[in-house]
Amino acid sequence: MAVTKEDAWGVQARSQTTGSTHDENELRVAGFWVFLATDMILFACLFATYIVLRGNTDGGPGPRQLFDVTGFTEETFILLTSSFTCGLATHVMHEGRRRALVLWLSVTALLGLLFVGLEVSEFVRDVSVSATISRSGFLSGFFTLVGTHGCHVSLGILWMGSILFQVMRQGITPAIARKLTIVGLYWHFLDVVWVFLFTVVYLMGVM
Amino acid sequence: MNGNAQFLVLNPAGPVARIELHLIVVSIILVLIIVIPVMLLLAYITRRYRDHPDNTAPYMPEWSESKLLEIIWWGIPVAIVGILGVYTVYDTFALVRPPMKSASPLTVQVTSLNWKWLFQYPDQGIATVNEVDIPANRPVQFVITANSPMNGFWVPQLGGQEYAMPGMAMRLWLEADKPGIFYGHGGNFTGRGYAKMAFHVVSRPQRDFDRWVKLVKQSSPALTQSGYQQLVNAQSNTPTLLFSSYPAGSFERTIRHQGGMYMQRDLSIINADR
Amino acid sequence: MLPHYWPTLVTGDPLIYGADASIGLVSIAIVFVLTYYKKWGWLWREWLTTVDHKKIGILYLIAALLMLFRGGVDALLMRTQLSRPNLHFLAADHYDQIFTTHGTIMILFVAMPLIFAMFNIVVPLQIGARDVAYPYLNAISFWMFFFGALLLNISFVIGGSPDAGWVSYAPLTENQFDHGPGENFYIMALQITGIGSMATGINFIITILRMRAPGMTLMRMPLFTWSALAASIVVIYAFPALTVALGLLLIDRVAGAHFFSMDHGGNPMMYANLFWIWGHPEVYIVILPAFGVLNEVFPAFSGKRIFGYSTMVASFMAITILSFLLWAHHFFTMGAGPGVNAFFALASMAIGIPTGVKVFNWMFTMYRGRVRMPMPMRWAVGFIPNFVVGGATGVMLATAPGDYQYHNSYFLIAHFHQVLIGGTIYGMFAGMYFWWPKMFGFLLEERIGRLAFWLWNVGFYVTFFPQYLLGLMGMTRRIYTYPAGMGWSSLNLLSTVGAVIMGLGFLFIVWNILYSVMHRSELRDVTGDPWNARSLEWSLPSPAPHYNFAVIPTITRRDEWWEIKKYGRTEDYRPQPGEIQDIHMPNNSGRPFLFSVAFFVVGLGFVFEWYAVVILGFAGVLAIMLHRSQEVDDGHQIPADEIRHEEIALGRL
Amino acid sequence: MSSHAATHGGHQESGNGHGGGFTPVERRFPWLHVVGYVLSLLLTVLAFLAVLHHWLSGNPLVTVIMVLAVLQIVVQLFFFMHFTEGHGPKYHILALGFALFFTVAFVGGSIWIMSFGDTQAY
Ligand code: HEA
Ligand code: HEA
Ligand code: CUA
Ligand SMILES: [Cu+2]
Repeated sequence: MAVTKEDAWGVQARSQTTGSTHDENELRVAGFWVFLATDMILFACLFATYIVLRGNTDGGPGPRQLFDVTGFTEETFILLTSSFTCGLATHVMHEGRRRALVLWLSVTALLGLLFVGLEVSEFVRDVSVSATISRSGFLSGFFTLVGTHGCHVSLGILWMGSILFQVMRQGITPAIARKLTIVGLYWHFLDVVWVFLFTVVYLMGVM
Repeated sequence: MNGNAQFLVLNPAGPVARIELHLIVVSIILVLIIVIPVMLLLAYITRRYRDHPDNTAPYMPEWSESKLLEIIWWGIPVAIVGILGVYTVYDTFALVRPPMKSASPLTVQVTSLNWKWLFQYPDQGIATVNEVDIPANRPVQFVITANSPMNGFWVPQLGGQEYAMPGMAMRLWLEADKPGIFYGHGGNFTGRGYAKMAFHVVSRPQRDFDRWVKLVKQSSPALTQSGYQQLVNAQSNTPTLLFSSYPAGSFERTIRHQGGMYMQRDLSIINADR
Repeated sequence: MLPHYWPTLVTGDPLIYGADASIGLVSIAIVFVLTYYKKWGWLWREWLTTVDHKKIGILYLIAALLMLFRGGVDALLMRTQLSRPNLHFLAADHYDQIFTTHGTIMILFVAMPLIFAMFNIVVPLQIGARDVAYPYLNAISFWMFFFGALLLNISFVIGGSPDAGWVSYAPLTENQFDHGPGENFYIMALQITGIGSMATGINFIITILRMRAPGMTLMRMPLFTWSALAASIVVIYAFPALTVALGLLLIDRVAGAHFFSMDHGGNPMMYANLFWIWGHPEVYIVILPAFGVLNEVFPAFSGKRIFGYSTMVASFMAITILSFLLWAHHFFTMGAGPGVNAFFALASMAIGIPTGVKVFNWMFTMYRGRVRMPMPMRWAVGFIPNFVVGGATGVMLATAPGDYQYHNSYFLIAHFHQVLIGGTIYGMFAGMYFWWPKMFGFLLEERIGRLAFWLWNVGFYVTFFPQYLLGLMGMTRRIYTYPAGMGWSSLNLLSTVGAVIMGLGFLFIVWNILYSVMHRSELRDVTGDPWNARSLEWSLPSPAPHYNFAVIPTITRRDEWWEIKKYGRTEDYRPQPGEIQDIHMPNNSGRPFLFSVAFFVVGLGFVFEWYAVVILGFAGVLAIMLHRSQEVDDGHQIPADEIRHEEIALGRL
Repeated sequence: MSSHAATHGGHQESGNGHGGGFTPVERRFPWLHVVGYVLSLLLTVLAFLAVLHHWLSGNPLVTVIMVLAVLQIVVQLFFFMHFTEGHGPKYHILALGFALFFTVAFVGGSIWIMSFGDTQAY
């Protein structure tokens, strides 16, 4: 069955490739972007709820009484810086510098930990003045919105820890490069969410 | 509620329900303009183009585009939706205003309780349960809330429903333009006793209504604060009850307590009624 | 320590004992059969650990049909109770539980798995891929769905079912009014399935965008695949809203927060708002794939191209986007103001325009074609009048002031059954009959199928047309009984009769399947293309080999396979021995199953508020994730020789 | 700051997920990241100052700090997440675009609905 190369049906020209042409790593990163889109909607709904409930303090403490400007300023700069060091980690990863990678990744995770620590201490302080999640609609919205972000950050720290472990054991393999790229996207995304948190929750709370 | 009035929605007894019925009829006609031709066309096509050997109908397996046809079936629905949209928007805005401007309206405060309806007449000072009496030919401003899960206040022959929500004061304008007894029911599920949350609207000429108010004031018991609490807490259905008075401010307090204090609009509606 | 609602675990209700006993008996029977025939290993290797999209699709289909039975039994119980006024067949509590589980199961555990079944079975084959983008994640999706469904289904026997409607509106579902475990079951079951659905959405978006065979541009893609893309897009942007709505409700219930409570600054209306941000798109999630099936069935059985391919694509995308902008039409009566109502009313009507385009395009696909009427086409043609009337009543509901009169009445019930059954279920049945040979290698028998179709169709109209009238008579939904003298009795009886006819129809479908399984040798599909259809999956043998395509084809136009046949090139289209190379396939894994079991444990923990169990479950989840992350799994290669042998055995080389 | 490729050698490959086929690139100073970091700090400081020093108030202030927040997204996306780079079709831009649109629709819509016609005088 002679088929010419120009055959419109492409019978001859058909691809010799198998299913794995689509680079597995590339696919995963693409999927992760889509996941980030869903996470964005999740936060959108939490933001909507917070905004709707913001004024409903039921006679309890409101944003002005509760929010501590130095506290959230520190949290903000720490997280912005960690986003930067995370970027540096990806950068040195591309240069194949394993030790620098371990360094920057650790710095990022530590900054993350510091952030979570500050947030936890903020929550503890709130609760100690009986501003608990069950005090009012406003506080339910506040703790859940900020707490969900905090949980995301904590998960990111665990995740980075796991990758750090793998880098130390296996070096920079393509799979690990992919995992780093993904966790980097996640981390920057959380930074974006935080920017909106401090704008909508904190800044608008104290303005 | 005699035999011929069984299609309650189709037998309006007031201007609001009539506006709604008008829109319903308009919408039925407009969608039928599409639905009927679609049905006929479907029957025709599946018959005419059946696959049997001696079918002489044209067979054009590659024919799959026609600008003209596509313009037609984007165009006709656009036109229909356009027309229906104009009616809809017009009526949506019309129904938030009182149905009749001249007569001074009566205000009735409605509270959904588990599982009965409490009606309070701020100007008359009386209260009723599961029956609400109104004067015919006079707009009635129902101000609706709930001291229970979210419900709906629905009197099909007078007009469509409005939710009864905790912490909200919702305004619903209705009017009966003839005397009669109209069926009403909760419009949104509130739990075990919901099925039996029916009530009646009794519409009478103004003079009879005034006489009825007087009668209730003279011969019915008062609804005390503890009686009110009992009604709220009972978690049961109740027969029709009439009260010569009710604890002042109970309606406003309920709303405020449940979140009305955060709604500018609720506060203004409540205050306007005072 | 016993939970505070311990008494509800041992209710004395005969219905519950009956359900207990039958579930117990069925489980024992299954265990016995598996053990007797030594099938445990087979079950684990072939099904519980599979990552093959075709098998996962079949699992979804089986689960959906079982759940349709469960939801249908609920429906028949409700219809029995409503057949006469003042009946005492079911008490109010039971009726409330039953309509809640009916609605929840039908939407989330019937309609959703049906569409996911079709995605899985069809999409990779249609676009010339070996599997989905993330086969492992795909298995997780299925098992999350499965254990979510299981969680909801066991609620009836342990602890009591949810009883606040499939929408589960606050504050009725707050502890203040409803503190049993029922609502927790609802929340956790939906959260767990929701995670699976979101993963499926991501999976198919990437599969469709990135895994197409060379040459298959977006505008050459079969329309079912387009519908899967559209529905997946709706899934990923809609489901997070459900996650949030249910998550906050759970926090209210277990942590005493005040999101949707009546006091302390909660706002119950916000629950309705969040729920419908998901809930409205959800109904389009389940209808879009049904449109997609019809887009394959009509051209195949009319022997003609689909009419207006590009407008079909445009209308899919228009519906996708518009579906997010109408959610408030579910609460016109909440009084959010005339501006809000007018906007959402107009948007709701507008969605009828792109939908109408589809209907007309289908009809003009048949026009000047040659219409054959085997089972798939029968369901597809039955779809049109049914869905058009359902859609038209939808447009009537969308006129906000009209809706003040229809809202929560039986008029609404009739509307949505018409679009859900006449739309989604009919569409999915069409798909099931259509692709059955591709799944199993044999066709479903026609005669019984036709009977089943007519029973459904007649039963459908007899059940639901009276309900439009009941709505106009003022009958509200979710009432377990009604007084005589409202004029509702005879129409309700008629509706019940219709439901029984539909039930018979369902039994005939079951019989149809069993009969066809028993007579599968006569019904065998040897050609791989029993319908003379158009897209790529029909170029493969039935059932498709586990690697799908021995050689990935290159696509040059729409309806590739049809054109190949038209020009008599089918021989050339078969794989040539020299072209066959090793094929890389993903490995099976037991982890998705175990992962979902761990989530099930989390769910149970939350249901009964046993936090030790919750922590245990999460620990399991985390452990499995860590285990996975340390694994270097590159899948396995199928050697070219093995593939050559297999293709020879299939008669293709 | 010219193009990313100029400052980062081959490494834009990874931004959009071409993590595979890993080969180290030559060392460069991470200009892009430093600039991104400085910009993000700047935007944050501006927002803080605008609020804490009461440069504006009410709606204008809200508008300004929201605009600053949106600029922050842009910084993160382009300087850190390498949003527009990489081979292949850029479906992720579409995905995020939709997410942004629906975010605005859901938040805006919810606020509108939940204000219950507060501003509607009737
Ligand atoms: C598969 C599911 C599905 C589908 C496809 C639809 C489709 C539509 N639905 Fe439906 N709907 C539900 C499932 C569905 N619905 C459910 C489950 C509920 C209730 C939930 C609950 O409360 O429990 C509901 C409730 C519901 C309501 C709320 C009513 C209320 O609670 O009071 C409204 C109001 O606008 C509505 C409108 C519409 C519209 C306008 C469409 C449109 O998409 C229809 C478009 C189709 C057509 C119009 C037909 C074909 C078109 C033509 C032939 C051409 C042009 C025609 C015209 C211009 C008229 N639906
Ligand atoms: C895809 C979705 C779907 C499907 C397929 C159905 C199918 C059916 N539904 Fe359902 N329904 C909903 C979705 C669906 N429903 C939703 C979302 C609600 C709202 C819930 C709520 O208010 O929260 C609802 C509510 C609802 C009500 C309103 C209840 C109320 O408000 O009080 C009614 C009443 O008639 C009803 C009837 C039916 C009937 C008769 C069928 C028939 O099609 C069923 C056909 C029957 C079978 C398939 C069963 C076959 C089984 C047998 C024959 C076995 C017999 C054996 C024994 C009895 C042991 N449904
Ligand atoms: Cu560019 Cu890092
Ligand atoms: Cu809807």
